[in-house]
Amino acid sequence: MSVSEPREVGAVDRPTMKAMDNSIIRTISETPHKDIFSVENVDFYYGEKRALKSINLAIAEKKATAFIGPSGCGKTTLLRCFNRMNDLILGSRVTGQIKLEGKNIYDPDLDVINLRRRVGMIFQKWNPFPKSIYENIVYGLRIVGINNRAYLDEVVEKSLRRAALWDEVKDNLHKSAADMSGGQQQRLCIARALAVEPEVILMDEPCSALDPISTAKIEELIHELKDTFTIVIVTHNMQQAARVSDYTAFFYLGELIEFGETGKLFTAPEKRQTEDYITGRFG
Amino acid sequence: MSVSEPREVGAVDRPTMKAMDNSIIRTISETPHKDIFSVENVDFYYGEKRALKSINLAIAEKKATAFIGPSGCGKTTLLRCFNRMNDLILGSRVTGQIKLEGKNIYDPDLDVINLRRRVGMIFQKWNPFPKSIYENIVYGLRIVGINNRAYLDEVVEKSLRRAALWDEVKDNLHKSAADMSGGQQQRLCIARALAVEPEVILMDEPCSALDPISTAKIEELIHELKDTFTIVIVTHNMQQAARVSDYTAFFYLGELIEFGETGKLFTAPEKRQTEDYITGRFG
Amino acid sequence: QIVQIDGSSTVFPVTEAVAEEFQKSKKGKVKVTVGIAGTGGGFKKFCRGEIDVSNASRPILKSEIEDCKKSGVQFIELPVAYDALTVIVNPKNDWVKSITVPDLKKMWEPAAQGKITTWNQIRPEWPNSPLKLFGPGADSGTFDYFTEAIVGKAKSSRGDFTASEDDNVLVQGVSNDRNALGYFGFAYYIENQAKLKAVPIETAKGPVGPSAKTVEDGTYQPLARPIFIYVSKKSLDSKPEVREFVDFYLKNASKLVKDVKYIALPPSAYKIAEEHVSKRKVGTVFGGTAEVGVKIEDLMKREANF
Amino acid sequence: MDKPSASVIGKSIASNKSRDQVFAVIGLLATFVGMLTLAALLFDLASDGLARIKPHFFTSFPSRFAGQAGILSSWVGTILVMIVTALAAVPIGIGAGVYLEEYAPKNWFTALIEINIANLAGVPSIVYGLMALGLFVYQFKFGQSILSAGLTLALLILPIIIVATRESLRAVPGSMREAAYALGATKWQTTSDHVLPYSMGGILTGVIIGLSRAIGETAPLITIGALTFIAFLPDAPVKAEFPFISFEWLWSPYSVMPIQMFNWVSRPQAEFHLNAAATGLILMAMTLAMNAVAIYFRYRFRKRIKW
Amino acid sequence: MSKSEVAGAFPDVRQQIRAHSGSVAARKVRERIIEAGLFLCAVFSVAITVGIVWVLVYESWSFFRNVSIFDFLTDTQWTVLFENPRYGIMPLVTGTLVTSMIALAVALPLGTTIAIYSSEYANPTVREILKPILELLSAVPTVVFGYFALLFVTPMLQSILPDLPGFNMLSAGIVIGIMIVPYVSSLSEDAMRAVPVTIREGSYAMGATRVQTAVRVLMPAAFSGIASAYVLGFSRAVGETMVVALAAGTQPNLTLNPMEGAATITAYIVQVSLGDLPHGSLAYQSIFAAGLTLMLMTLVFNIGGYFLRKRFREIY
Ligand SMILES: Nc1ncnc2c1ncn2[C@@H]1O[C@H](COP(=O)(O)OP(=O)(O)OP(=O)(O)O)[C@@H](O)[C@H]1O
Ligand SMILES: Nc1ncnc2c1ncn2[C@@H]1O[C@H](COP(=O)(O)OP(=O)(O)OP(=O)(O)O)[C@@H](O)[C@H]1O
Ligand SMILES: [Mg+2]
Ligand SMILES: [Mg+2]
Repeated sequence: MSVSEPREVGAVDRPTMKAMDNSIIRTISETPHKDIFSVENVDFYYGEKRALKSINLAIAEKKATAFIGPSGCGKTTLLRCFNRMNDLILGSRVTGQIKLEGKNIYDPDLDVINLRRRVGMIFQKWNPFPKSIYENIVYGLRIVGINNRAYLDEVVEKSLRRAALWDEVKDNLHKSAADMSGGQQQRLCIARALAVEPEVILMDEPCSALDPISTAKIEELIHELKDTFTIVIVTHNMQQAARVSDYTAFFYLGELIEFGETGKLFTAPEKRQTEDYITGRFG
Repeated sequence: MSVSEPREVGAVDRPTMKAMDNSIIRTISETPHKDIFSVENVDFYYGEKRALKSINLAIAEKKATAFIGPSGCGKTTLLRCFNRMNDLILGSRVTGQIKLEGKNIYDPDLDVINLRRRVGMIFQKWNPFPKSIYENIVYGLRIVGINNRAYLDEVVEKSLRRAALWDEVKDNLHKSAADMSGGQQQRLCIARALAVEPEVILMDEPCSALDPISTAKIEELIHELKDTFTIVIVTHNMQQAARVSDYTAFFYLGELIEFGETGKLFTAPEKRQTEDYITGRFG
Repeated sequence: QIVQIDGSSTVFPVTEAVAEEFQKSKKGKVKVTVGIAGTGGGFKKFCRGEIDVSNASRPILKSEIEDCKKSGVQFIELPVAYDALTVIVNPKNDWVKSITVPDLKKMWEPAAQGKITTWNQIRPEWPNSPLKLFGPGADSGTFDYFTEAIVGKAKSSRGDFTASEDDNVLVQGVSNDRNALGYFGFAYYIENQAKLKAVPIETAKGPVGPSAKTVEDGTYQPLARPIFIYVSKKSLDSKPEVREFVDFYLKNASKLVKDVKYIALPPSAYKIAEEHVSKRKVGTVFGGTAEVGVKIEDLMKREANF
Repeated sequence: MDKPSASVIGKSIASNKSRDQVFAVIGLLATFVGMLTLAALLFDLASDGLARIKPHFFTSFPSRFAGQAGILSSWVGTILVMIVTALAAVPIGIGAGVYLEEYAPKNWFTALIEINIANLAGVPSIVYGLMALGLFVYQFKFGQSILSAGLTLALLILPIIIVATRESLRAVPGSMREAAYALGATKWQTTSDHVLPYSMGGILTGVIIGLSRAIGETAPLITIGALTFIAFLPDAPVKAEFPFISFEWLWSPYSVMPIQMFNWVSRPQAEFHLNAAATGLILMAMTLAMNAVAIYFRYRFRKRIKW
Repeated sequence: MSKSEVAGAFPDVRQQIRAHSGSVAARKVRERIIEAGLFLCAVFSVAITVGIVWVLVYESWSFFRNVSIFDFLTDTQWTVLFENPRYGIMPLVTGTLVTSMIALAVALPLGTTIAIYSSEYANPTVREILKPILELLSAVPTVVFGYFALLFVTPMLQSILPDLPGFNMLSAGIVIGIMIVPYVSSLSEDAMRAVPVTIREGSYAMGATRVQTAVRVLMPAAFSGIASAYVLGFSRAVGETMVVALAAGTQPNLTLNPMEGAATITAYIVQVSLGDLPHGSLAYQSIFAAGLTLMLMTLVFNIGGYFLRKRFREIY
């Protein structure tokens, strides 16, 4: 398999993190950009199984960061740490710190609801509510008590347009989300996450069920969103990673192998494993 | 989005079906290849909604046929007709005929169990059973009364190897399938479908959650399988369609727009819509 | 204005009939409620002072008297009707013409358990067919009375008979089995005469079958027993409606008891009872233990001298 | 190890198929056994009791004459008692189920509670009566009232509702919870907006079965003082004068239909048995009516929710 | 879709949300209150347990001061109400076990079959009608069931088994079994239908038949719910009173032969508590000892059920 050349991304002067000595905690101050999240020495366990091994990285604000790596390497696991979604998994455990604007999100006094409102998520396996399309999208607003119909209508339309779904469903907003095709459901979930305009959006393979056109639109969306949102995206599509992200992290078997500015990582990876992976020589 | 050149597929002399006059039923005998499935004038309704409109096409035996088209165009719907999976959807209705080796599979006297054994399926939204990995794979064998442990072990290993999952799970065959990553679950579902060696395998975006390496392996697998199996694959990845399939069908809004030999369809599509779609100029 | 009554389900039909008529005569100004918590349950509530009247199918027992004493509840004991425990067999049973108390004892005493299993063990002329016994459950007053009367000691009975709480079930059992013998309240026999045959008890004066007449004249012995209501003195004193109800009860009992197929006491008995009420004669004539074979006559005498 | 031959598999499939067919017949038969029993029971009751079901049967109080006797006090009592029962058992049962399944930490203590609740379902109803007698009637001084009765039956069916609630909540896929949490929903919002609605079908089944059980109970109510003869009705819940609503009826003495029925069956006169049959028939009709709302909503929920 | 369309005059959702969100403290308080309310509901059910155990233990205590536990457990006769009382609980225990086992032997296969049938075979309309109708079975007053057993089932059985006595555990057990069918069928069916449809589809796509899908995929996936249905059914069977009292007789009988009559613990309890015995007597207290025994018996089963459920539960 060949991977096409990554498109040049805005050259940001940001030191590539080294994976091999990731026991050394790099401070955020090293970077000229503001980091919104910093992951410090994070280990994650599903029961006995250690799914993440001393991860250290930082997510830059209003940039897109891509997580890549072979299936099962821990991308989803790490992503779900950012909004503490993993709290829901019985028997799981996280050590180390993940700081959102300097504050450890695993602090007992941190308000996890607030965290999740600020950090939205699109799941790998799309999960619309068995409600109408409309209710799916406005849910995030309803729960804070916004019930103004006109306003909600506006948000629904805007969100669906952003997710490139509006034209397909505009006449059927009140039909059940379960009666949609896979790709439509996935876009609905994107729209649902966008509707509340979180500060950070975690996207776990948001385009896996999308056709090239929808994919292109979502990628375009990501570009636009970067003005106001921070994006973390897991993708298996190297071109996509290259196209949309400013930074890329490559994971392998639960370890962060390499992390750096996307252009650099794709053109001149420092690690042999990274190079092998992105060129498809791997495994 | 740019679509790379499709790889040359074995040039098969097969007339391209015309979408616009698909009210004319083409007979299978026109083609030099044996067709295993022939779809004749099929309409599909979800309640009132007509999701497929007079579809006519044929699936060649021991070839791979790809279904492409924008999200929501009816690919999954048609795919699910081949093994009558849509029977399970309440209020749905199919008209027209789908013939498996000349016999209409919607005939009341057709045995749907047998049909489904002959026509395996990998679902768009991966759906492992909440059982162990091992039990997931041997399920199709157990239900026909095969319980010989040694034989099952053999099948499990072989299927997992084919699905490029063996190395990752070989030590954990008895852990729950729910405790796997998305990509692993998807490959498990591939392995599960392969384990019973159906004659036709319907794959609904089998690689959507897979990294490039796994994807490459699955594509390789498809190539191998073509010696003995017929494959129908839905994919959003044009390169993939081009790489693995012998024939490609392009759908749009429930209609079959163009159907033909893959090389031709990708290089010289007859319809403007097709061309727009595969070159990403669409929408 | 409520008269609260609870207790035995055996007495219930009588009290219900009275309550019904009483309410009618009062045009609904006084309310009467009747429950069926069982004689034991009735006395429990009665002795806690929760109800005004307790229906009882047996005399109050020592422990219950104690309870009443503890909470200061004084009671007036009023026999209101007679019930004739009736020994019955299947109509197809053509060998039993009458039966003696010793015969019954032989069948029912504890020693019979597992040993007396055929009819001819009772009397050789009876057939060698299995003897199937039916009777009320061991928690019932009827059982206590029957055992006392026949075996000589309350609760002293063989255990291997078919027992049921519901006399209709016994009716079913006996009417379906040619070899069956059972006993239960008179009313159940009266209502099911087509399906059952009552067995006369042999006495000095020859065989006597159960009937209103034989009970009244005291010849049906020893299986006739009185049933009672117990009235709280405090309620009588403080609640005029209770007083009225009891008076009404005793005045109309004769007729109403017959309505519900129980056996009425002679009119004089109700007179004596009325006297007891007006004189507030508290206590029991039974001394807190069960007694059998108390003929109406004896009972009246006792009551009169009380 | 050789691959099983196609013919072996073919045979196996054929036998599976016939098993499938056979099961279709067995399933139908099983369903018929249930339905037939019900039909037999209904027919039996109807053949005895149908003739008794006349307007005056509903408007008369008990009487010593079977022909004049009616079930006025008991059907009113049954309705009022069931109102109390439903109002107490349904919210508490669902609440407890939600707490135990969604909120409580999963440890040995909750395990203990879980086992205990299932265990409560097996406690003979009369024991509830004995406990309620001490608790409601004497301790709380509710007396021998509709309130005591309703609460007693509520206790009795609580385990059924709790267990059904827990199991239905458990069946909601975790991904639904995750989706809600990820949008910043609180635990209660997630539960009330998603988990509960999606599991309502099963919860309502618990409610239906529980209430059906409660409506037919006799023994515990007799223990706590239900009456058999009562020729007046509880206070009306609505009044002509201010404040229009009255809760006096809660403290009223009462009878309920199963007790009336129980009493009539054990009477010697056959005519009373007919009354009992009629009462049984009406009781079942009432159960169906009482459950109709729940059945309707369950139907709606079950139809709507799919994932 | 143009860029302006996406980024255009979009109502400031973040601001709106912030404006509406209210204080975190208030929200937390609200959540706390709700949690506390729910907690109280749960505590309530625990309190009932405590209450019941207390009632049983307290009264049994006086009973066991007069009767040795050893006799209670080993004596083979229960003649508490007779002249020379013997206090061996075993006959009541066997009566309870036999009738409940027969009931389960009827209800579990029947109920499960109906559940599978209506979940996988019956068409949706039939299913939705069937369900409430069958549930009506649990609303039939138990007295009616009792007479049904005695007057209908027993004679019917007698025509097959001529030696069957009029009171027998077999017919009582069968009728209880039918009575608890809706517990098993309705709750199991709910559990099976709650399994996500994708999993069901997975099985059908493998060429599984409907029974196979139900038995091999749905039932394991819904195991927790089905096991709970069974446990509830069992508990109900064990706790049932009227049917056994009417149809199995009230005579304690140490036997495992279903063709004989026998008393169960519940039949004994109801009989005594509504009977003519003076309350507070030893015989009266014996019902609490019997009740406690029953509670411990079900406890053993329920603990078993709990661990089974825990062991076999499948998560999707
Ligand atoms: N269960 C259903 N009920 C009603 N309409 C449905 C249902 N499933 C799909 N549809 C509609 O049918 C059309 C075709 O759906 P289908 O799933 O076949 O699309 P698809 O080509 O597979 O799309 P995708 O690439 O997004 O998976 C869509 O418009 C969809 O909204
Ligand atoms: N719930 C779970 N319990 C136990 N192990 C889990 C669980 N979820 C994931 N794992 C394991 O943790 C590892 C990392 O999983 P994760 O889902 O993070 O992978 P991923 O990088 O997202 O892979 P994919 O690309 O396939 O989605 C995998 O080996 C997986 O088997
Ligand atoms: Mg993942
Ligand atoms: Mg699809």
